[in-house]
Amino acid sequence: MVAPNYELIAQDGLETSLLEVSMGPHHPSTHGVFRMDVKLDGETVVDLKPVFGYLHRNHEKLAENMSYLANMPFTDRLDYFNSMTNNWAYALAAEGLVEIEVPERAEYLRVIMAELTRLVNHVSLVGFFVNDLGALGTPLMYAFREREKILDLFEEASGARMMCNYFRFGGLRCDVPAGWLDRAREVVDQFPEFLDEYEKLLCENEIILSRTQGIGTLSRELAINAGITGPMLRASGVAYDLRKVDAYGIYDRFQFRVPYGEVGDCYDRFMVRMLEMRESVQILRQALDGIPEGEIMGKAPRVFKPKPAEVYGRVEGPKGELGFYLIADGTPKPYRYRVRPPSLINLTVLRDMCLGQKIADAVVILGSIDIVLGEVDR
Amino acid sequence: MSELSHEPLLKEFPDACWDEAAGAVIVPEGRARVMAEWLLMQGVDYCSNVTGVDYLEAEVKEKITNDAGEEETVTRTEPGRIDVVYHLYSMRDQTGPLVLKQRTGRENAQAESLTPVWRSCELQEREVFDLFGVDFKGHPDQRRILMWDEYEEHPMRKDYTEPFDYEWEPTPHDEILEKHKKGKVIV
Amino acid sequence: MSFLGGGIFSGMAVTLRNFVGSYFDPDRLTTNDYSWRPEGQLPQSAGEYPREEGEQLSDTTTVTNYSRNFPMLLHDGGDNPMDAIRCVACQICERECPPQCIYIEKDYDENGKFIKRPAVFDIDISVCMGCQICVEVCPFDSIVMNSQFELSTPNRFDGLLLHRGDLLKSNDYYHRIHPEEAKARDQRMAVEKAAKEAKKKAAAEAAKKKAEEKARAEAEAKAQEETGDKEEEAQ
Amino acid sequence: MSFELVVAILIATVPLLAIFPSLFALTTWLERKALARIQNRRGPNKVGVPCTRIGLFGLGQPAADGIKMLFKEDIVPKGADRLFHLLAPILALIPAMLVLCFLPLDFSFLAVWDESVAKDIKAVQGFALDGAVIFFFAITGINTLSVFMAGWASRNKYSLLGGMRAIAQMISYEIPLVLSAVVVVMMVGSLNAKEIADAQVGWNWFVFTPWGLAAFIIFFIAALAETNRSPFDLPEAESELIAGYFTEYSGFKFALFFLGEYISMFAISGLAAVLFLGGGEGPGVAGYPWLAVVWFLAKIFSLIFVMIWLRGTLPRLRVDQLMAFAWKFLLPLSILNILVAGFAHFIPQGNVVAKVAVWMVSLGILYAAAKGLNGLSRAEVKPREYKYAQ
Repeated sequence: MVAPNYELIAQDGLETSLLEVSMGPHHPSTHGVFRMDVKLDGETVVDLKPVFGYLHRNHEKLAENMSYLANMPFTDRLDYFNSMTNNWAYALAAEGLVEIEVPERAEYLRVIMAELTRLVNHVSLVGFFVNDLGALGTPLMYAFREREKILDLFEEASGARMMCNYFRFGGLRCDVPAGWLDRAREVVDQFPEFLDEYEKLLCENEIILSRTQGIGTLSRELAINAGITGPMLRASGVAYDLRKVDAYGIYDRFQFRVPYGEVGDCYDRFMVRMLEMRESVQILRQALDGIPEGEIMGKAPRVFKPKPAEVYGRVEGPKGELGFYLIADGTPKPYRYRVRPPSLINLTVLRDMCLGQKIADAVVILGSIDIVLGEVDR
Repeated sequence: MSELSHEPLLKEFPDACWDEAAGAVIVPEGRARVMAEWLLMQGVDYCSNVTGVDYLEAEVKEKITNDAGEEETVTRTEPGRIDVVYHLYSMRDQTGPLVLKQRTGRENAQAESLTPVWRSCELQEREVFDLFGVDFKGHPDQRRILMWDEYEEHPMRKDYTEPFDYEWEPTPHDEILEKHKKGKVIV
Repeated sequence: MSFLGGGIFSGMAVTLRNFVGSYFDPDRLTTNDYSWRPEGQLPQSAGEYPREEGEQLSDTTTVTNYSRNFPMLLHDGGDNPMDAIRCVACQICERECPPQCIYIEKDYDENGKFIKRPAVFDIDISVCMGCQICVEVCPFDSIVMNSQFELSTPNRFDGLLLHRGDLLKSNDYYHRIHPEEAKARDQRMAVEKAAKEAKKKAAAEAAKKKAEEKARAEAEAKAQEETGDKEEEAQ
Repeated sequence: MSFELVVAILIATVPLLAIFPSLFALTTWLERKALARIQNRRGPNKVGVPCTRIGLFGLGQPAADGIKMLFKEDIVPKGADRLFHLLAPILALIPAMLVLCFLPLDFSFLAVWDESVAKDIKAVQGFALDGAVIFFFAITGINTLSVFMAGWASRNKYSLLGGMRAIAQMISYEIPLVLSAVVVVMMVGSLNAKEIADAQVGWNWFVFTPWGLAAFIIFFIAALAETNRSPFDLPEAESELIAGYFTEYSGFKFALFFLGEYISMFAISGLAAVLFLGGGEGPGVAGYPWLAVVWFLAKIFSLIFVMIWLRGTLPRLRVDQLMAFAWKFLLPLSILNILVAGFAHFIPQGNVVAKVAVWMVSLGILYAAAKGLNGLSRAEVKPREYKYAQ
């Protein structure tokens, strides 16, 4: 909590003072309208204060004035990179309120969509991260080239590329069109080739290695205590993955491994994401092999009007644990609707990681946390 | 994931009570910090979610059996309150969730901050302070987080009314809103 | 710091391969060039951009068969689309619309009697977010998603408020832009209609049967009465 | 001053002033196109002949950019030092243009009608100056001042940080840059650019010697830093300092900065070509003197392409790493290279075996030194192995 006792250089006849820089809300590498009030001694960060709220639209209040179903499209807009997993988390929570059996095919499609989303998120995150390191967008453009193929799949299935609004309580909105699974398989089969190229470009580059190793180290204890989740937690050495722990949906049917780091610096966070993409490809292959024919929508009530209850549903989103806390009071609107945003809570430790580093590293550390301001501010 | 039982907690703290309907442990006033520290010792190391829930003053009708043995319906006024809800998990044992609720009145809402125990509460308790107006005792850095510092109200409270919109401009959408206000039902 | 290692050179090899590859392998290119392709090679005749001033919104501007943009209203052919409009102004979509961008008024004839169609059906596309909830809740399959995207207009208030006339599209148009979805929807509607008619028929038969039974019972009762009378008379 | 002399001066200077600014336009196009293709984009391809749909591969883009820059509003921040804010881009351009005259571009072939004019041209051209190389370094040093003026006068914290970084960086990298050039000067025994180029006639380019190769690599790296090119573009680091020292510049002042930057890129690539790549030397030069200009420009452009390629591949260094790299790695290595060059010069290289031996030994010494310095100057970084939980 307390800043390390940073002695200013104050020798005889030489007085220096701190330089306060307000980075943001409009800054190329704050990933949106986010502000960091940074105090610098030369180039070294002495103090850092994150400032939130520029994108606040009180999503939770909106949801409390809206029916359960009508709120589904708004969950897309939380973390606009991963609308599918956001939808799933909300659907999972709402299915806890009313017992609905989700059909087999829908469960498989949910896994496929969620893992494709994870690929989209991680691949573009790595691009943005290397951009923050100062590359001129080359890795980002390669990432977007692959992301485009997956977004095309999303568009075919749901009609929209990013704001998919595809999941429903008890299943999915519509089945995928004919031939979609073959096209998906083609994309998935090509993906490891791209990953090889990407790793060749980035993972052994000396500049990236020396810029990221030992920077922004987050200890295991602090990571757990500060509620860090997702790849960031795993980079700090805790192999805690809700797909394994909760095994929601049908994740217990797939063989996959959870990579984790030991040091917990920016390089670990970057590499854990690279390795997770390979595991996602494994899950996708198994899911595309095993998907059965059948219904995609369970027996959901036409008007969703759950009995009074409280439920907390969470999924392993690409950025961390995405939870939805719902309180139903017997009306068609939720009494209380709460999003547990992984991006916001992962920012808790931003200051701890940045203190004593260079200002260029502060940008890199922020990039490695992987935030989306739509979710931080809600 | 296996369940994290609340029984040991109730045994250790007999004054805490168990709310069956919500599946939550209601924390007695002024004991939250102690309970949290005890839970941390027991391996509940991960506080996932912190939030507030606002309940307005409500008239509750309930059937009771009076002294004469007859059933009658009594209208009782339940005072308004704010719950601060904590969802706790254990990463060590991979168990959870355990739900803690701190109850406080709507006026001068106060609760004990659990940030010294779990750092993950830091930003979320700030958010509850900002949107619900709950004052967290012992929070190291309690400021508004989402609304700006000069803002005075707490938008997530149920009786919050929107201020005059000084950025209003005529759009076709406003006619629609107008129509809804005239008594059209918004589900 | 040093460059003593293969990492930088292998990275440069990757970029060089992409540099050369982008000239030979069109799959590598991230961006698609739509506007400069000769006519006919576009996905489906995308409208000339920019449009002349005052020109109507171009009709078929579809990117793929699956994309959705803003809703439209369906009618079943005919010269006067208002006669065959499917919408009955039930206002379910208006209630369910998350950003509340739909505005419906019911239509009445001169006697003040409600005729089942909307007098006003406006969608404010500056607010609409294309979420497709209205399509799902509509029990009459009358509102579906359009994929027209050339909607830019010089007037940001009225220009972005689509009226009933702008929204009405024929079912053929729907088949043209979303063939698979339209086919599935028509099939489902046919099945539902058949089921409904069967139900109606069954109900009518049941009613008929009931009426017959009633009539027979009445006749029997009458007969009994008559016989009773006769007996009385006989006595 | 005779009429012939005036003509000679004009012929010696006008082509320089005409070629390089127009090459600047071409280079911006080349850079955008090459970067785009590296990133699998198309790059500029729409702007060609105005009012038609003829794209010309986007070659009209630089002209369009220039026109846009001219018409943009010139904004000076409130509280900025207006005079220095105005002077900085001008000061960035002048030394860059000045040093161009030291490139051995011999335009005497243009004066076909009169031998004496051709002789005059040779006499007045800048590279005929005896201290050309020293003059070059002296004048490029002024660039630092313009960067700092821009950073200071903008009254912007990002600009100030950028200016601070620029000074530290440019001063540090000037030393390895000069020391690696010293090797060539030592070998030729002259500071005259023309003589240096002439010493390499007949494929005896200095880059084909062990010390020349090492010096060329050091020179190129230092040149990247001198001209603020990636991966040493810290003064204008986009991801943390927005645009560094020219954050507050817009319109034509911004364009002048750009022009100055690109022209100093030409200048320093030209110097590299003179020192290590034989200047205008190339096949067919003996018969057609104008080919020398073509070859020289071709060498400059291939060096610039490598710069663009690096920019498309590499991320940026950090400030402390950048300084450590200059002082702890490049500087000792370039000093060692001077020693190696001296020894290699005095070993007789009559036969192939001796040549190979000199190559092996010199490169071995340099490589070992580089390896050792590398260990000294930074913590060990290497790819890691990762574990998986089931």
